[in-house]
Amino acid sequence: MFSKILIANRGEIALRILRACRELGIRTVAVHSTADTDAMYVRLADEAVCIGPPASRDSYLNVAAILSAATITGADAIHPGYGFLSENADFAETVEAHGLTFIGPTAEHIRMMGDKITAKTTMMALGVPLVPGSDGALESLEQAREVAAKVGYPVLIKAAAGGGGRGMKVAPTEADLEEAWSVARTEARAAFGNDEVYLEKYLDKPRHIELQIMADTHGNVVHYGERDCSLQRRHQKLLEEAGSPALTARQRDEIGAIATSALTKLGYRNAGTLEFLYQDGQFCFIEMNTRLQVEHPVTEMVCDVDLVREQIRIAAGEPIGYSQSDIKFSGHAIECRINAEDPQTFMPTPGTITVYHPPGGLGVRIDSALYAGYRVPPYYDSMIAKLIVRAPTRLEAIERMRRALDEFVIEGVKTVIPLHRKILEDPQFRKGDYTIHWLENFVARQQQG
Amino acid sequence: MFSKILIANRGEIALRILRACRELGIRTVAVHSTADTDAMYVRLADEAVCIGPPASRDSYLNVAAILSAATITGADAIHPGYGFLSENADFAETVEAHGLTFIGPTAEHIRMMGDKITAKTTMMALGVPLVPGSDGALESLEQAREVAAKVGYPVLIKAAAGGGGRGMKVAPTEADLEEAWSVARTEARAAFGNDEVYLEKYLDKPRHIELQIMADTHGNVVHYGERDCSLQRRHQKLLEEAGSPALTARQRDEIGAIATSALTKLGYRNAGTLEFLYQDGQFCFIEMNTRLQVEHPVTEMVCDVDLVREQIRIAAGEPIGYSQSDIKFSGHAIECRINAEDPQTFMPTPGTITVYHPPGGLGVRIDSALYAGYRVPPYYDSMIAKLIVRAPTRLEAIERMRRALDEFVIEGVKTVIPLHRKILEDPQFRKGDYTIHWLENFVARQQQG
Amino acid sequence: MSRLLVDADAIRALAEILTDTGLTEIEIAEKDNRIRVVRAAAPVAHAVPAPAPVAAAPVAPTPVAPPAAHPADLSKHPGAVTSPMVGVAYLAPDPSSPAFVSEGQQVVAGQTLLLIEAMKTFNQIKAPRAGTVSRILVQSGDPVEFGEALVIIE
Amino acid sequence: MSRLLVDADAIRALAEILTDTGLTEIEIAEKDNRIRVVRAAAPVAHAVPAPAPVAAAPVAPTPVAPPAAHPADLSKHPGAVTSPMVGVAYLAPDPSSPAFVSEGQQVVAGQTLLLIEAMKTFNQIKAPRAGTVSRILVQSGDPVEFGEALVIIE
Repeated sequence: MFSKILIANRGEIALRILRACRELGIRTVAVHSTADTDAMYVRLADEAVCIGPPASRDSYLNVAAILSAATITGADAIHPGYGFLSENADFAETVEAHGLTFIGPTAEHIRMMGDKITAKTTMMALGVPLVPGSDGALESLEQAREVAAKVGYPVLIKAAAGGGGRGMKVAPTEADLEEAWSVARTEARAAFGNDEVYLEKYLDKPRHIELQIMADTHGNVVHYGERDCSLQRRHQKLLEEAGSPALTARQRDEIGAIATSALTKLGYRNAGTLEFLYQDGQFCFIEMNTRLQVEHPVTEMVCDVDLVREQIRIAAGEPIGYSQSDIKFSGHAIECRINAEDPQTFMPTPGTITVYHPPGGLGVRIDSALYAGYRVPPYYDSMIAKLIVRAPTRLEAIERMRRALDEFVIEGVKTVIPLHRKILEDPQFRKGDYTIHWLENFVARQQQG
Repeated sequence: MFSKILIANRGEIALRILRACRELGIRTVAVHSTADTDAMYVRLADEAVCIGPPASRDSYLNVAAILSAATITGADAIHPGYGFLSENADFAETVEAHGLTFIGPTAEHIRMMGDKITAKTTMMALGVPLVPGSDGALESLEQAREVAAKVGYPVLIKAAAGGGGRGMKVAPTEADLEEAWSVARTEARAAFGNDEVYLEKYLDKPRHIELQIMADTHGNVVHYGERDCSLQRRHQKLLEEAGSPALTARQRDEIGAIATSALTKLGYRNAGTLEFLYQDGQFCFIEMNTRLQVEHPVTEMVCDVDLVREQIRIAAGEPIGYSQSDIKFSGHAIECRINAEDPQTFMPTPGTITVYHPPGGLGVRIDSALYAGYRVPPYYDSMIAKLIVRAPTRLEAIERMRRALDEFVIEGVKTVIPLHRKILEDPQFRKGDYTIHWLENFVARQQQG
Repeated sequence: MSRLLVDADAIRALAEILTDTGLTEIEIAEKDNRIRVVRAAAPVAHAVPAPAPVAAAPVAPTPVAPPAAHPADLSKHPGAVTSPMVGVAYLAPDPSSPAFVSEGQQVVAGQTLLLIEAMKTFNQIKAPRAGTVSRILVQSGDPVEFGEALVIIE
Repeated sequence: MSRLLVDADAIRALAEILTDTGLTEIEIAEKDNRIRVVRAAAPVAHAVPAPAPVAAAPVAPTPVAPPAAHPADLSKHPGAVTSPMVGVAYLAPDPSSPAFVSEGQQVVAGQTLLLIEAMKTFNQIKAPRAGTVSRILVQSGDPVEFGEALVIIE
């Protein structure tokens, strides 16, 4: 096991990793910019090194500074957290080249999954389903009809050379196919000088469902079930659940088996997340994140696992030590991301926290590096806390989250807590009846209302 | 289900009950003395009524004031918490006489268990084991020898009319029995004018183990396993665990079956706790608490149950709704009581909390009504917070508790946090190797050191 | 040069006035004599030692609504007669009778002002001293809590 | 001009009053005489309105021990030359050579003061301006962090 881990991150995730290290008896090195000198993770770390000025590129993205910090403190491993250098293959490579352990996948796999096209073709080859459609360009309208009939309407005709929405037409029914076909080709020719088009099933009401995977260096791969992260605004997740209100245990088992089999064949290592669009019982792989996710706590709550601990153990060469059938899914968990943003306009609101009082009690977990008197710096992400609850059922979890939000006091900066309250009261949300478009619409209604 | 519950208590347990009510959608009435006007549970309650001056007898023990408060607010049930009126049979009776529901057992059972002699004879008749010994006074030394051989040495010879330790002699081995017999009889005759003596097994290194029971009004009784509360100082519990490091699952099942069977025969209702001295595989019933216990959270953490919710549901007439075999014991939980006391002298330290920062993260639960700026009043109990952790194993729970204690910041008053840190570092504690005498000795060593 | 005479008492008195009044500067001049005391804005803040106790307390999402909604600070009024118990107030011995007292009325010590019903028992609330009933703060049937102001006698 | 007569007792008395009362300025004039005592807000430690930002932060159970233990505030010294990177300091080009500079030495702008090794690269730290090296705060082999004071030039 490692004796000292450098945490190449900041904020709540630095504290999250620090907590796991401390419980494992591993010493910690915090690195920080001059803007984070007073941060909680810096104060709680065994050692702290200032690695640069506030701008991320000069501090949290500064590979040389982080490696120097690891060298002078004698750290034997680096945990990158999420964001910053966590999916930087060159960083992972450099870390290992310096004789330190990178707590994450190999540089090769980071690079592979960082290229979205390569990621998709790799996963397809490994048996993971993508959005169904034609295998490349269509020969004719007749072929388009055949494929569309197979994948089901609505379908999307897309320019092979396309991008930015040009040369892209939806055909809601078969009657609309011919027109979509010809308009898409005309647009494609005009825009790209190439009228080749292909066809995909059009997911008009998909959910964002992702699967948490863990692989050790001994060929064992397990999954910890899914998270439903459909509640997004401008591709920023705001509220996540485990499990998804849309999935059955059997569906989970099936996609889990496909994913673990794929990653076993790939020889993947450490934590990873397969992201899918999900609609009408169909999973469509969109990308893989080769790191810990922000929303990992909801998985921890329902699987009774410490994912950061598992990452560290695996990076140290330990086997997972249990099999898929040992992983039980119990209860329901919800995470609300608390951002320092105006709940109406989403303008970031950096400033000084004058009062901080987190909720407590049964089934409530807070992952946050806030404290009363802390200045939320304007240089980084606006997420300042994650409030996670677990309860035996989804409805109980919703009620628990509501009462926890009601107890949560953060003064000095505006936060999105009022928005979360409204979401949790919404009848559609309570039924679990939402897609990736739901939150944008909900927010628009709130702004009008 | 109730529409409004009056919480006849204060501090963290009032907040605990309030949280359960809120999650059930039940409105709450907080009652408070003039010393608790600014308390968190008062501020969070839907309604609050000042019922008297600081002295408990005029406020939290003032039956008339509490019932008046229930009447003027239209509450339909009263939860007594622990302490104060929670084991006052007359109060329970008066509440019900006023047409309100008392969330707890019947007055009859409170009264029965409030009399320690009646409690023991009742439990014995129901098949619950007591401290083994002679059935009443001994006829002769020979009979003493026979009984002692049966229960095993060491044994205690006690004056039947005794008390205060007089007429009480320990015989460590058979060789010591004759002398103990004659000295005890001589002392008994001198002190009480009656030389009748009886014999009990002497428990020289017992643990305090208690069993959490829940009974509904439809004849169903379940238990949620045991808590080990051996770490006591002057009969005040300081740190509790679930499960006990000393018990096997089989022992738990056995005593659980005996207890649930006894309470079924008794027709008991709502929550209750059977307290045992435990040594060498033997459970010896000492008393029953007919209320929620301070340390109930450790049980909640390992059984995934909300005991206060269950109390309320049952009081409203709902059946438990699951059977004993549905209750799974998973992981290990520890509670540290955080008292506003000097960690060396145990002098209470009421005062104003200047900084309050509770720990967070995976597996950490805080039950506390503290906040920065709160004045800890000098009139009541010194317990200001309960820090509870759960982890898959006992050793992981210990490490989690250590890191949580390290994060816990309470400034303005001294607390026993430093003592908890030392306990958790102690090799004997870590082995689970302790009795009810352990903490007193540990504290004495600390004070000398 | 004569020794300057420092009037410490005067300065202390002025400082006290500063504190009481919330002023930041006082200057007194008499002929050639002049005293000026100043307290900068920032340090004044520390004179209010802890705004935290109020600010830090979580606010109830549903505002705390005690059964009676009279301003709490009236109970601090020097002439306030406060409720010694939780119960329901009655201004008259029965619905058909006139009120025990009315606003503006003179009362003598020991005179019954109103009744508080608690646990089916009617408790007489008596004037602690003689004076004029300047305000009656409750109406018949109002629930009252311990310490709540009922009547002001001035 | 005659020597000014300092009435130390009066000043001490006034200073004491300042402390006691929390005032920041007292001025007394009598005829031609005038005494004015001021205490700026910042140095009056107890007048700092919000100790919370510091106090509120959880203190690390193991004290935060950055690799170098030089007083942090030296980096705020006007003559401080601070480290532009994390690394290891070297005062000489190699162990057998003399140090680039020594305390008390005059330096010109651009003169090499020391090296910082980071990622196997030696980076020259040069004097930003001419002056006297009043203090050298690191030793060869010391780890240094970003922004840490290395040398003071005055």
